Amino acid sequence: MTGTYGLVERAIRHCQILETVLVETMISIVTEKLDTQKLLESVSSPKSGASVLFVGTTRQFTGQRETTFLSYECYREMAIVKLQELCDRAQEKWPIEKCGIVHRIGEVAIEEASVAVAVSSPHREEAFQAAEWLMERLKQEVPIWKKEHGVDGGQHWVHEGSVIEPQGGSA
Amino acid sequence: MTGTYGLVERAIRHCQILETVLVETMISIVTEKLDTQKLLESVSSPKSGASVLFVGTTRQFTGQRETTFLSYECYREMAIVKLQELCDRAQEKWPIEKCGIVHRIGEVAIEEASVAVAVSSPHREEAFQAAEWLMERLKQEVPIWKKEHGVDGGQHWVHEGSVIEPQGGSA
Amino acid sequence: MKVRLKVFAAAKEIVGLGYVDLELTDGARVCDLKTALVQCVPELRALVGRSAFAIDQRYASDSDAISEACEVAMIPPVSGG
Amino acid sequence: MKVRLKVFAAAKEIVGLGYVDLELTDGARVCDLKTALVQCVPELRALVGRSAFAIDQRYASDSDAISEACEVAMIPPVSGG
Repeated sequence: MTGTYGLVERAIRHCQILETVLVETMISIVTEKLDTQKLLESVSSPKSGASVLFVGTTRQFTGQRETTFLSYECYREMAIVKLQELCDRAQEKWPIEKCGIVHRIGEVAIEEASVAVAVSSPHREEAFQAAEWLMERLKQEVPIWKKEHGVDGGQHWVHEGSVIEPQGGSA
Repeated sequence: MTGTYGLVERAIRHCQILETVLVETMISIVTEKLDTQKLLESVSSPKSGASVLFVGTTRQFTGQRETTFLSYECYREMAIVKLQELCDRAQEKWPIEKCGIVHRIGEVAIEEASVAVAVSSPHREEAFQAAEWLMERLKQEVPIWKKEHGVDGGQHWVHEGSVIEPQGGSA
Repeated sequence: MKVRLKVFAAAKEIVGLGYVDLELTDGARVCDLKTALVQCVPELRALVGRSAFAIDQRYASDSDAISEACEVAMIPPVSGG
Repeated sequence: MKVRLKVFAAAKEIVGLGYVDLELTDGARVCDLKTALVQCVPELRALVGRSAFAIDQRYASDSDAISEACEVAMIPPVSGG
């Protein structure tokens, strides 16, 4: 199972007890459909009064261009490290309770979810801010790539971003 | 069923075909547990690339004060009208695809959801902004009241807000 | 005219019922209704000062006129969410 | 020293494989690796200019040194989410 593989890897990297990691932060890269409900439940806490779940889905039209499906590739080892690092940084920046990120790779059909971020916090402002920040940083820093497959049979990798600075710009 | 009652009522008020309302906007006030997944699915659209789900839950501690559970009461007819009005205003303010709001009334235990707002849009910024705005306006304008039940057996209605201006301050 | 005012939350607890029946003169406005309400239930005085009122499910001003056919409600500061 | 550079997305399609084996002088830095890479696979020139490089799963600067034990990767502009 891909999700478990990611978690185990993180546990080793961060030299933490596996159980703690599982309880604290759900970070995974999966090939099957995203379970957004499970992610939302993973941030539940009696200390929080607000949870924000963001879900990125495959959009059919971008202007006049029609997409058939998207496919994603990742540098798994580094992506897991970066996702965990983003969650750690969010925890430092805001008084949030819990957060988690799951990203799907492989083919993702129209309306299906490619990424989900969940954040819980005592009050709603921090949950909104942290979720939006996590998505923005994920799109800038995490080594995952999207390929668009168009109705005309054409396909291309999306490499629109600017060059990533070392340390991933801790803005 | 409470949810259906609310929807039917809205259909009559807005003089729209019932089917259209069901497809467009999920607005309901329920007494059972909130089905946040169903709300999230209700905003799914091939035209959207982002969905934001906000969930408000009962928090155990507010400073030193410990809450056992919350209970909610509403002026149902007007609350439904106001929730629909907020969704309409959000649709005017931002290029969002779909949105929906469900609120639970009666007793809501620690960690359980009292309210959920979902918004989908082509790009993520509008979904975040509209969801946050909907929650802020809901807390200012919609005739729903919260009662806190403390561990000491004490209970009180939360009436902290300022006086509501006519037309509900379309800020 | 007779008007049945809906009351909620703390107001409902004070009244002990979900409504208050009030006798108003024809052409009465929201401000007249408030006066009649406080005369009828003096314990509501403080909360009335902090509450909004609605006519037919719309927030109303003090100067808005009330008719017998209206649905009138007292809306203490709301706290949903 | 021999270094196996991981490549992804468009770079992987250009190379036709998930890695490129490069021969670098001892003490080589990221900038030297880029030069060797473009010599080895000229079609990558444009993308190399727009890509980041990572050593042991951390973004690296041109001046960072590479050793044979390192995991080295070319990271074209990312587009997750």
